[in-house]
Amino acid sequence: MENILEVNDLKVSFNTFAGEVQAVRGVNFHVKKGETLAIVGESGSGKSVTTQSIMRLIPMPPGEIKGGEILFEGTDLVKKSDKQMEKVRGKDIAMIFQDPMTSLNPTMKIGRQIMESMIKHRKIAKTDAKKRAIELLDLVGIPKPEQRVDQYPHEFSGGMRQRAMIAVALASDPKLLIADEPTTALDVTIQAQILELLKDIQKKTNTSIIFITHDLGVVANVADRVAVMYGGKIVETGSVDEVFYNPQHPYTWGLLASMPSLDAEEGELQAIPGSPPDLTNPPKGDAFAARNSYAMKVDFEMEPPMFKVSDTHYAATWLLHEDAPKVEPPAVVRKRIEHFKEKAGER
Amino acid sequence: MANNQEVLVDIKNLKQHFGRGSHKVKAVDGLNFQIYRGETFGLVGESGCGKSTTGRTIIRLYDATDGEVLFDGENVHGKKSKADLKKFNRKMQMIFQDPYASLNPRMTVSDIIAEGIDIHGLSKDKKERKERVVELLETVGLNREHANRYPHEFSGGQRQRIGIARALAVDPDFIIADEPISALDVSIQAQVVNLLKELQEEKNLTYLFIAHDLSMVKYISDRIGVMYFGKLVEVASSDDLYRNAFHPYTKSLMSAIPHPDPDYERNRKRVTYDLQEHLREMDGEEPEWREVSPGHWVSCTKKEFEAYQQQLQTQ
Amino acid sequence: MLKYIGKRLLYMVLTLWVIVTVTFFLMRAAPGSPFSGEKELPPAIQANLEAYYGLDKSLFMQYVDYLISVVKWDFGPSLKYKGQSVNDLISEGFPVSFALGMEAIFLALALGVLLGAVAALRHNKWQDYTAMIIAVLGISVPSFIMASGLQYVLAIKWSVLPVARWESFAHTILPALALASTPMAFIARLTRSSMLEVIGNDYIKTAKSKGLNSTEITVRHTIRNAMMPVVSYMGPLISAILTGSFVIEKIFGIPGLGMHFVTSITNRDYSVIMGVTVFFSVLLLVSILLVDIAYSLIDPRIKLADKKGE
Amino acid sequence: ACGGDDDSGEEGTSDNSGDNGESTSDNGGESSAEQVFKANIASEPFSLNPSLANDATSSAVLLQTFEGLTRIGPEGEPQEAMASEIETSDDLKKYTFTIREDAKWSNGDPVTAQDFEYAWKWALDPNNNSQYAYQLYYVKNAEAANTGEGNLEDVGVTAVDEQTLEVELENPTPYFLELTAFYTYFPVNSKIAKENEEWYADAGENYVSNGPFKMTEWSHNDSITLEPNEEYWDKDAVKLDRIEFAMINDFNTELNSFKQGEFDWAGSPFGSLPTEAIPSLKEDGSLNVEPIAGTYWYKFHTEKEPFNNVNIRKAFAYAIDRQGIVENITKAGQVPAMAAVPPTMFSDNEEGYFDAVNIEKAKEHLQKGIEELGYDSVEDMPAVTLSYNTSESHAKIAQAIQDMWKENLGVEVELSNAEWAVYIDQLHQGDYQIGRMGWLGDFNDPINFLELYKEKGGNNDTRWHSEEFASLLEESQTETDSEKRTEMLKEAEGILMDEMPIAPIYFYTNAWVQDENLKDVVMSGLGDVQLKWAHFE
Amino acid sequence: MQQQKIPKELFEQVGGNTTDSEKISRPSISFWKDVWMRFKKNKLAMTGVVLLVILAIMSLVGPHLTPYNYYENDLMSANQPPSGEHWFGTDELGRDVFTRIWNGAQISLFIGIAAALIDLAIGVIWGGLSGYIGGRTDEYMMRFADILWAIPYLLMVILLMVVFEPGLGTMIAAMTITGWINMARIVRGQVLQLKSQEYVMAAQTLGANTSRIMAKHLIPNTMGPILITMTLTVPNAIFTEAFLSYLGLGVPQPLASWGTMASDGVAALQYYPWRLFFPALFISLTIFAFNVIGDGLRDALDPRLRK
Ligand SMILES: Nc1ncnc2c1ncn2[C@@H]1O[C@H](COP(=O)(O)OP(=O)(O)OP(=O)(O)O)[C@@H](O)[C@H]1O
Ligand SMILES: Nc1ncnc2c1ncn2[C@@H]1O[C@H](COP(=O)(O)OP(=O)(O)OP(=O)(O)O)[C@@H](O)[C@H]1O
Ligand SMILES: [Mg+2]
Ligand SMILES: [Mg+2]
Repeated sequence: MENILEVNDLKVSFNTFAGEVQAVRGVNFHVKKGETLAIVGESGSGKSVTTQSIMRLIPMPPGEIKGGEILFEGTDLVKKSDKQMEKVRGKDIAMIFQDPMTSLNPTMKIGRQIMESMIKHRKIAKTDAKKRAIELLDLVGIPKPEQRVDQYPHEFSGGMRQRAMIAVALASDPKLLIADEPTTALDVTIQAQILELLKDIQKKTNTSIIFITHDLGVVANVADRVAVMYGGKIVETGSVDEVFYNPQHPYTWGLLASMPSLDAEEGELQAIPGSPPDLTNPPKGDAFAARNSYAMKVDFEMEPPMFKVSDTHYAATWLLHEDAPKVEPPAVVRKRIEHFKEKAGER
Repeated sequence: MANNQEVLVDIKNLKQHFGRGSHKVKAVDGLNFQIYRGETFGLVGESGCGKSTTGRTIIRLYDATDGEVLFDGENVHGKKSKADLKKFNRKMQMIFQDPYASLNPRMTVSDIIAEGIDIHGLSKDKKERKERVVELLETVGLNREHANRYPHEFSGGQRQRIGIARALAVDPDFIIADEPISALDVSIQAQVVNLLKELQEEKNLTYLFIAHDLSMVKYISDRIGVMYFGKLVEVASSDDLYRNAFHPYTKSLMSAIPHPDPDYERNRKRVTYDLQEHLREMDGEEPEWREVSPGHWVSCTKKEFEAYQQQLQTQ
Repeated sequence: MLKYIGKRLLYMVLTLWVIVTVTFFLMRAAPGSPFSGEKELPPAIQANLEAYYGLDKSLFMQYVDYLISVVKWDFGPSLKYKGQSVNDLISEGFPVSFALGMEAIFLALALGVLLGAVAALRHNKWQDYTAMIIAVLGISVPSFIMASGLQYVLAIKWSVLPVARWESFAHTILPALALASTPMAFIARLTRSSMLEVIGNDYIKTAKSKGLNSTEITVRHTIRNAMMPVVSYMGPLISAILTGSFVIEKIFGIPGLGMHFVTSITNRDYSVIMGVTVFFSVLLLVSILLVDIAYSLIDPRIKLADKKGE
Repeated sequence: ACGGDDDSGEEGTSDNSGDNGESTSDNGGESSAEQVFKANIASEPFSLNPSLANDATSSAVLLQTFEGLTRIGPEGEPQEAMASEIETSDDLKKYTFTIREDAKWSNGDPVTAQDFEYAWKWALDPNNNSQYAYQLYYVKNAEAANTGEGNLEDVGVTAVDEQTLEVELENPTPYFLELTAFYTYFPVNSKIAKENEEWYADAGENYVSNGPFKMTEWSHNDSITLEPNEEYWDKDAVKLDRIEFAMINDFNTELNSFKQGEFDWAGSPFGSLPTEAIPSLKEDGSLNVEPIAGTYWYKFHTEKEPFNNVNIRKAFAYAIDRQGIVENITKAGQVPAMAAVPPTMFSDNEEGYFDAVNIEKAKEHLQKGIEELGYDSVEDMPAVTLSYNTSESHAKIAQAIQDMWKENLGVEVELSNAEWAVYIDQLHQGDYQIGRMGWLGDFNDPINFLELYKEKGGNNDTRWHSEEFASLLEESQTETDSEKRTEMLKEAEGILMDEMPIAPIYFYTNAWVQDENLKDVVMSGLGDVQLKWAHFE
Repeated sequence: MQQQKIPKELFEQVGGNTTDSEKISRPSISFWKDVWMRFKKNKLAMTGVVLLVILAIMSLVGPHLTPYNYYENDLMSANQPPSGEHWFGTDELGRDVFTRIWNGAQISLFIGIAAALIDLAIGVIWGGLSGYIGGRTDEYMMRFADILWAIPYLLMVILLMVVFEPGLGTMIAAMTITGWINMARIVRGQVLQLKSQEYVMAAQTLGANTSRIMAKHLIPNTMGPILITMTLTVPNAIFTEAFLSYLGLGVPQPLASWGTMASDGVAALQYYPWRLFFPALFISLTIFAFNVIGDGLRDALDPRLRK
């Protein structure tokens, strides 16, 4: 499978009065045709900024793409002019934004917002576009879509707005769909419905999807591959099985450990101690070091490179260095993984 | 936790309708439930079923179409003096579902968080105010450097945490948390949930916790209410609900919970809920609110009720 | 909506009544009379005149008469222009002022919004600065100076347009421009400012993500949301411009309604004062109602009838 | 009429004059072929019913459309018009007019003596509210009838038959024939007027006139069009094919339009010239200036300190540099006024009773006045305020005079201006110290100026009164010998100038520019213009 | 995988260190301080400030730079074009325009700023309350504004003149009667739009009272239109002063003001253009200064628009 998107060493900063916020500090990843890449990671780690940079939508100023390249079907989007970008946006790449309330125009009917890109890129007649909009609203599970198309965003509930946002993005049949936490405001039944819808579309049109989420359950459901971000970098990447069943980075461990379990009654949830790094002043070495109970001296000195675990699985932690002491993931994580395996056995 | 069964919030036949005529939306349509002091009441349900509206009506952002909300025995929607209102506002707080829209773009984070402190005069001087802000920032997993920034400079999750810090700042008795953690990564979710629980124990706080992440809801709630189209369909203690979901909608919810296990997900079977079919099954009978087992209420027909009890017995 | 409009109409009637009352008494409190000159009229004549126009009755009775005439929409004869009724003056002057006013409003809105939009889209670029200079000139040069300047340059120096009078379309250009310059400049500034505000919103990002170009974004997403302040300003502006401008009419010799607002007062022509005031007020109140309705059309979240923050 | 209710309008002789010769000749060429006269009358006439008219604008139109018993001829003397013969009784108190036979209304009706009787009595009828009815008071019993004390039947005007009009006067009135050329004395077609009360509101079938022109279009506040009256008895004398009056109340625009060839006349008396334009018009020689019967003066409130003292009044009056004002401020050839009555009436008044400026004397009087009033010094004098009605030209003159008083007398004077109606009210109430006013003659006789100060109160805001002055005027009324009468009036004026309740500043002029080819426009000493004979070469 | 040479001892496990976040943070900056910082960086806006300061200083110093004063006539040298003797020429009474410009600056700048501030205060509060409280209060407040707007202004001025002594105070009162209405309308429109924002709701749930919501939430987010409207108020006031003075309500002659000088100058436009040009120039410069300051403030007040 060929890569539809390749991001190489992307660096994005924001210039504020407090100094330069290095939101993205050298990110590398790729997305293949028809696959789903899930990006998970710390809140504030640069997921949205990375993906918005792909569409060149970060506000400039204060934002600035400091370096790197974004190859979409082989051409570098960073070098494109605004005019050229207009042809890519909406048509080739579409995006579902994280904040559904503020991302919808409050004074425009939902239907029109969905129709816009269809009319623009696919030159569909208005009436047909409206029919399609109603269809899309129906697809994303909004009841009485004929009535809802003519409503305004403020008349929608949070989850309905989010679904409207999804409909907006789907309207243009993009080659690459970037979904930034598209299901956070949805209940699990609708969420499941949406995920199925996305998979369905993907199967039919071979769309690639970048899916940002915090819900590891969702990741497990939709993703082919996973990238874990921390402090403006990707710290681990691999196929979903590799990341879930054989996590390597201590941050990934922390994530897996933090989840409450439905099956067992546990005491306190396992949170990762400490606070995320300040990106105006990123720490030397491994950004996660301060919160890493397995941290070694080198973590405070040098940035770890991406260590290869398998052909598809890489992680940026000094623990994978041959000189590093061999450590086991924490007990909770091990237990979880075992639990998964057990259950798999049951099936 | 809810051992002393003192009712803090009593919601009686609450209705909230929007629009008129053919465009009428019955967002909340006859809700009845109690929240006990010191407990966490989880509210789950289909998106658009009226959860946020319920929360907003309780805190008086909307004037209820019908019904009443008693807080500590007092009708929230009754006439109130300014001072009473202010007191009431300190006791009851809300975390908004939409983090960005609920933050004034022209205020720094520290001013946003300290707004309640300023209004209610909770700090003696600037220094104390600042300390309190920093403390709150750190409690929700932000750092002190963030205090002087503006909302647009934050990521979605960070914004949500600002909202949480703001609600916590006034030391309320009762917090309506409208999907407070949906945009947070699991680790910070854990951090926030732990914090909420801690505070609850410390200060005997009461929560109305609206969320979609059922594992988290289960984890944090004492009791859970399931809403469907403006009405409650099932209320039970959280364990009870997870073990014995009766209402078909609740069942479909349970079956849709994603598991962080790729293999499991690949093989998952989902139960779907079809309202039309359910209505047909009910045969025109109006469902009623029935207590299937102690503390476990379901909206069901007589026939269904019997079937549910049957089901309990067989276990 | 209908209910709301109904309620507003009721308030309008009340407001109109207050305006009529206050104006009536203010007018009568002002020194001077419609018949005063350096040579005082013989007292008998003065009395006669006053009796003829009903000015000898008690002030209150005159006021009642006046209210009745307002209700009947018949303001009686002008005290100064013999043989002409106030209704005539209005029906002759208004069409002219209306035509000129519409032209000016169209100019002000079209150019103002365009200029403002360009300035906002090219924030801190030369286009922005150019628009700013134009706006500063428009704002700081009032219409009477603008009118004289335009007349001098375009009609006298270059002789491309007629100096004055109300005859053909060419005759309307200069007065309309002069009338439009300040509102145009102000609208440009308002548009620019609120467009900048709107451009910072996330939904503009969404619009961009759909691949819309900047014109499409501006027209479909930005302008509408940025129009609030302009619309607020339009209410009183429309009523003022449509009823004519004294200075512009004076400078260009246009037989509009605007002159009556000033000359009726300096003449103490009571019936004309009341007539044009009532006429203006009705126009004002209607345009303000339209503005309020426009608010909720522009932004569906605005519900006027509602109280605090709902 | 009084000078000065509007900015620079009818009395606007205070400002204006001039023209650009070049463009004049340009448009002259075109217009001469056309015989169309275009001018600006600034504003809507108050009424085109001669019995109701009370303003200069109306007059400018009425003089072309109507004709009285007499008409002021090119030489400035009244000549027969509607009347073909005029007989005067020896005591000058009875006039018999014979209406010319071929006198016709524009609709073909004959002009009859009844039409005159009707018009005059109509104006005098108190029910008709004519504000200028007092112009008819010279007719016997007219005043009584108008004020309601007498009867309309007793008014001394009788149509003996269709052709004969008898007029009896209260007093011998040497200037009566001039009066009959004034618009209040014009006839009205009684047939039409009786049928239709509002006949004069618009141009049309009902609007009939008897003058050289008839009104064919009246677009209110915009324009008036006149065309020759086919029924006019002297229609052969009328050369113009059309007269177009526009109403533009801005004199810069008026002059600009003139320069663009849209008007054949700019300036007085139809419109006015902007003061600032006058020097350049003067320079290129296109400015025409004609003195008229009008005086611009300052009134002193003679009952208020310090102007209850004649020396103070004189000091203030003498300290004004009139030459400076007419040359540098008003600029339109105005004549410094050192007398009340304009030189058009008293030709030796160009010299006047005192010097155009005499600082020495002014200071002397000031010193004397201060002593008489018991002040220690100038500073001790009560604060002085100079009032004027709102207008740029008045403001300029006031500022200049303020500065002169300061320079020449060391007196600090404050300026205060008010809108016309308020100002007039203040003056009538006596709420002023020094106030600006002007007077334009209604008819060509000094009495018109002097009688303003005859009575205390009323029109005489100065509150000044002199028995001697009053009785001189009184006597002059019955004096039939015009020379003696003139002497009496002269003497009265001498008293006025000695007591100085008013300080004359300058005599008005008409200043205008016109198409070079326009000829035979007749301007009377009062400043009126008749277009009957006008034509383009 | 490239393997760098890394000293072995660095691989000693030391564990995380989560307590070092006690870094000294920057002193907290209030919104307004922040605004000022951003404003200072705006060159154009600072030019405006400097310009205004220069104008203000010149209004005090300027009149003394010439041997003339503002009132003394010199009829012999009236209407002279600018020259070495009279830098800005002379007016119709031969007074030095340069001197009068700076004397006029005192009055015009004062009037412009005072009227703008008063209108600002009344208009913002009135419009804000009206829009925010809504319902019947809104109706009453706005209809009151309509009434003031509809009553003939000239009539009110004439009465004011009769009732009060002419002077600065009366004049400012006369300007204020209707001056604030535009501002109130515009602010109300903005507030209507803003009050349904969630952050306003959030403040309400925190117990913020009306004045706090106005001051902290509504007004800061309406600053753009407010500032723009204010810059319109300034020239309006300057010319209203001329109008009022003309009617006898304002500053008495021969005191100069830019408004009266410009109004007088219009008539001379074709003949002595400098009499219009200089006052108009300084009015425009002032408005320019206010505009760039307004823009600068607007930008500084919008934290999203950082350079
Ligand atoms: N306009 C801006 N100005 C300054 N800093 C910004 C701006 N936008 C984003 N940032 C910073 O960039 C970092 C990355 O933000 P981003 O939105 O990509 O996070 P995220 O990974 O999407 O987090 P979340 O899961 O919470 O949405 C954050 O620390 C944020 O504070
Ligand atoms: N202001 C409003 N005007 C009209 N309809 C509204 C308004 N607010 C909410 N609604 C409608 O009320 C219903 C309930 O909305 P609510 O926001 O309470 O849902 P919710 O349960 O919170 O959903 P979600 O989980 O998606 O946030 C929806 O159908 C919505 O369209
Ligand atoms: Mg994000
Ligand atoms: Mg919700």
